[in-house]
Parts: sequence; structure tokens; C-alpha cells
Amino acid sequence: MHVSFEITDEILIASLDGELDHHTAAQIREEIDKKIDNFHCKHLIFNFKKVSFMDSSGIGVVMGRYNKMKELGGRVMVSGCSSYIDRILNMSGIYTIAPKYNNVNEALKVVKNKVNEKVNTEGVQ
Amino acid sequence: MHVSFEITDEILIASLDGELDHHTAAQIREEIDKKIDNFHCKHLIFNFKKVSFMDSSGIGVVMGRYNKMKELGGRVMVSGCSSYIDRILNMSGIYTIAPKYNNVNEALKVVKNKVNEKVNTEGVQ
Amino acid sequence: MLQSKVDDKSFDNKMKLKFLNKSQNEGFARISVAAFVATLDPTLEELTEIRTAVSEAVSNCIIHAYKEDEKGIIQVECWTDEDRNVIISVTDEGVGIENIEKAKEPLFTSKSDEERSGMGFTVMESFMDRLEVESVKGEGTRVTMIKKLDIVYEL
Amino acid sequence: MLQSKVDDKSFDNKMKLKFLNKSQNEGFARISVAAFVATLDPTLEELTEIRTAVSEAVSNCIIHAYKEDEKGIIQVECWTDEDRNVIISVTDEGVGIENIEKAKEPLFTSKSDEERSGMGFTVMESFMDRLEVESVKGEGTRVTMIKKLDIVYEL
Ligand SMILES: Nc1ncnc2c1ncn2[C@@H]1O[C@H](COP(=O)(O)OP(=O)(O)O)[C@@H](O)[C@H]1O
Ligand SMILES: Nc1ncnc2c1ncn2[C@@H]1O[C@H](COP(=O)(O)OP(=O)(O)O)[C@@H](O)[C@H]1O
Repeated sequence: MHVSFEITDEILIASLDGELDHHTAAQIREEIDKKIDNFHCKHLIFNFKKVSFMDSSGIGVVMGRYNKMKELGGRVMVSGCSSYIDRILNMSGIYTIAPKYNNVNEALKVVKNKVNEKVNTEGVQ
Repeated sequence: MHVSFEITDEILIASLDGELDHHTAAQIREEIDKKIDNFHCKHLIFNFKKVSFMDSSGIGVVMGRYNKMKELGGRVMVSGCSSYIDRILNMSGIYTIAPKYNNVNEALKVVKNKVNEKVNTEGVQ
Repeated sequence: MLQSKVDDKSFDNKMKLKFLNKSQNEGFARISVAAFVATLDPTLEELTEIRTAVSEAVSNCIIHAYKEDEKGIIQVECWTDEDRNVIISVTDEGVGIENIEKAKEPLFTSKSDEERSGMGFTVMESFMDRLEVESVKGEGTRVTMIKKLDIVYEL
Repeated sequence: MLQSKVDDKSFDNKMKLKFLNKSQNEGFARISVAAFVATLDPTLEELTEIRTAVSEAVSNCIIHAYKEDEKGIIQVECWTDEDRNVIISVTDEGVGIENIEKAKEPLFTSKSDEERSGMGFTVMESFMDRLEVESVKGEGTRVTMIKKLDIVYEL
């Protein structure tokens, strides 16, 4: 399992590649958390497009990042899920806290809108 | 394992695809022999280009076909070997009876030349 | 080790796998089972479901049964028959499960601090046709999963 | 069954595989071993060599040891250590080999009618670093193969 990162406007995009199980989850978790801390990211978008295998460890990874981002006042979003990965994530009800988008760009658009909304609201007050 | 066939001027081209071991060799052998008999082929060119795995059962398949074609007065040629398949075939010395060519076309050119030579010689006598 | 209740004789093909309780063996275990089941020509979807269910059962041995102690031994057995039934049994000699009904509930986990979701048994149940869990406290656990593969029509 | 002389304790990881003597299991056996060895990050060439050697040893059990009797059991064991040594043992309880030296000669086969080339042992010897054959007539055969993987330099 390999993760590559992209950062834009405090938003971290983590693209996973390979097999995500209990063994690889530990390493993935650590790499993502380090990036969040080092670059002071506020929001996280998972890109599952290149994940060839995933078991329920994947749910734990998303859940754990949700808890972390909530503390930082940010959001977690999920994108690029195959129907198979979707089945596993959906089972757990995780989408109610980390919503799903078709691809990274859709997720990015939504989170940027929310950020702007917040800025506007704060500006009005 | 899957074999596809092409026939041109009594020459049978057998293109193997997949994993060639003791289990799949039995089926491959039968399919090739049936084609040789049904279409009265005289020469046989093996194309190993799409063989993803091969053990010494592959040597047996080539050797067996050599014995069959010899009885019919024909030749067996081998083509499209990766360096790994080449290593195994070469170990057995099979190339002294079933020579190796880079690809099907090279083998085809050689066998057609020999056929023509023979026709010419026979014509002269 | 808990004894299997499956009768070998009524099955067509059988394999048994034992390996050390190391998390790097998770991938190896599910690939092995998938390669064994592949001889029945399953669909890609069926194979993925089986791989995932095996991964859940094996990681439960590593995380829960042996608490990451790498000396433990995990046993995976697999039977197939002519009617395309696949039976998979994953057995450990670890701590055992006190309350099996509770353990099987969605979202129940005894290790939420380690980011376990409590969805392992739910995934196994939803990807396989049947799931049976036997466990003796202090002796170990055996998870048996059954799936009937779809019939393949020859062209 | 012939007892293994490898001491489990001096190894880092270990697996054992048992399966019925069916030729459709040849692919499964070599995939399993390759998946186990893959945890050491071998080169693609090393992995292919190991897969091929395992395929030779397993098909010898099926063809020669059990003469295609599908009730026989084949056992494959694999050990790896931190120095990247891989040991693979393939054991049967079949007819045994009368003359091991002769059996190992290139081109020697007792089954030329079945298109065996007699190159199985030669392939195992050339693809692995070491090959040991133990056999007791009427009791079975154990083939042990050792290969040291190249060192991988981290980037
Ligand atoms: N092999 C096992 N040995 C001991 N306890 C187990 C075993 N498998 C599961 N359990 C228990 O059942 C609970 C639920 O398991 P599961 O649904 O797979 O979720 P998770 O692995 O995410 O905790 C575990 O948290 C654990 O307490
Ligand atoms: N596991 C075994 N049990 C009994 N005899 C064996 C076994 N393995 C090999 N042999 C004997 O050794 C001979 C040479 O084996 P090998 O080099 O693999 O060539 P091949 O399989 O093509 O015959 C076989 O023909 C057989 O007589």
C-alpha cells in the first residue's frame, strides 16, 4: 500500500494505492496523520480510486481520521470508491459523518464552497 | 491456459496463452494433436508470447509434438519465448530438434523456404 | 485446537494452511484461499467477497485472539465440492470470545482505541452465505463461513 | 510423513500447506508459496524461479509419488528468515524414489510415455541455490529447496 498526497488551501488529498488491510492500515494512518500535522491541514479527502483490496480496516482508517479532523474543526470526505469498496464503507454508516463523492474534484468543490460560505458568514457578522 | 490456432500452407501455428504446467499441458496437447490430425498439418510453430508461466511440462509438450511431426515428415519450431521460458527450454537441449525463432513470422519464413527448397529439389529430380 | 465438524469425505477438494500470527501474512492467507477457490472458476465478485471475508477472520486472530503475539498459529481450512459449495474455517488458539452474540453485532468492538470499526463479522456475514462462530474462553475460536458459488454455464 | 530437519525457532516466518493430490492444485500451491515469499519483497525474477521450482516439486508428487491417485496428500512448508533465506519443503507419502542420484540426472524420467522431459530436478537445481532429496521406498519423498534472496537497498 502506498499513499500520495496533494495539498490545496488547507485541504489534504490522500490517494491510496494497493491493498488496505489491518497490516497496511497502521502505516497509512501514520503517514496521513504526519501530513495533517506538518502542513496544518484542516480538511481531508480520501481518494480510493486505486485501492485494489479493502476490508473493514478501511472503515477504521476513515473513522479515525474523522475523529482527528473533528477536533481540528475540519471535514473528512471520501471519493473514488468502486462499488465493492462502497459496499463495505456503506455497511458501517460512515457516510453520515464522512460523505461520499464520485471523485476528488467533486469533493474539492463542495469543501471549498463550505469554506467560502463560512468566510462569508463570518464576514457578515 | 488457452490455445488459438492459425493454419497456412500445411503449417499450424499454435499460440499459447496463460500458465503451462502439468495440469494444463494435458488439455493443450490434446487440442494441438486434434488440429494437426483434422487439418493434415505437416509443420508446427509454437508461439509462447503470451505464456505467463511455464515449468518443465512445457518441454514435454514440445518434445511430444516433435515426435509426432517427425513421423509425419514435418518440423517443429518455437517462437516468442521470454528470457525465462528460453532458460527452461534451453536447459533441455530441445532447440537442437525444435529450433527457436524470435517471432512467428521469422519461423514462418524459414519453414516456407525449406518447403519451397524441397519442392524445387523434387522438381529438378 | 477446536475440531472441525466438516466431513472431508463428502468434499471434492481440500486444503489446510497454517502460519504464524504475523500481520504481514494477512495478504498471503487471502491470496492462498482465493487461488484455491479459483479452481472452481468463480466470478471476480465472488472471489473478492471470499478474499475479504478471509481477511476479516484472519486479522481477528492476529488482533483479538493473540493480541499481536507473533508466536500464535492460525489455521485456515478450505473445502469445495461439486455443487460449488465453498467452506472456509479459520481457527486460532487464542483468548476466545466471551459473548459471541455481542461480538457479532455491527459496530461492536473491544478495540476501538486501535481504530477497529467492529464491522468484521458484519462484513463476513454479508459477503458469505453463512457464518458460524464457535469459541471456548482461553482455548480459542473457530469461524466457519460457507458460500455457494453461482453456476457457470459453458458456452 | 518424513520429518523436517529445519528448526522452526531459527526462522522468522513460517507456513505449512496441505492439500489433496489433484493436478488442479498445482497452480494454487505455487501461488501460495509466492504470496508467502512476497512478504520479503523479492525481485520478480526470484519470485518466478521459486514458483517454477515449487511447480516442479508438486507435480512430481502428483505424477510420480501418487501416480495421479487423488487421495494422496501433499505438504508444502516454507520458512523465511531475516537474512532473506527461503526454505521450501515439499513432502509426499507416495512410492518413494529408489535411486535418487539417477532421478536427479537431466533427462532421466520414469514416465517418458506421458511426455515428461526428465528435467524437473534440473529446473529445481538451477532456479534454487540448493536442493536436497530424501526418500524412503514405500514411505515417501521430501524435496527441500533453499534460496537466498538478493538484498534490497532502501531508497
Ligand atoms: N478470533 C477472535 N478471538 C477473540 N476475540 C475475537 C475474535 N474475533 C472477534 N473477536 C471479538 O469480537 C469483536 C468484534 O469483531 P469484529 O466484528 O471483527 O470487529 P473488529 O475486529 O473491528 O473489532 C472484536 O472486537 C473482538 O472482541
Ligand atoms: N516425489 C517423487 N516420488 C517418486 N518419484 C519421483 C518423485 N519425484 C521425482 N521422482 C522420480 O524422479 C524422476 C525424475 O524427476 P524429474 O527430474 O522431475 O523429471 P520428470 O518429472 O519429468 O520425470 C521421475 O521420472 C520419477 O521417476
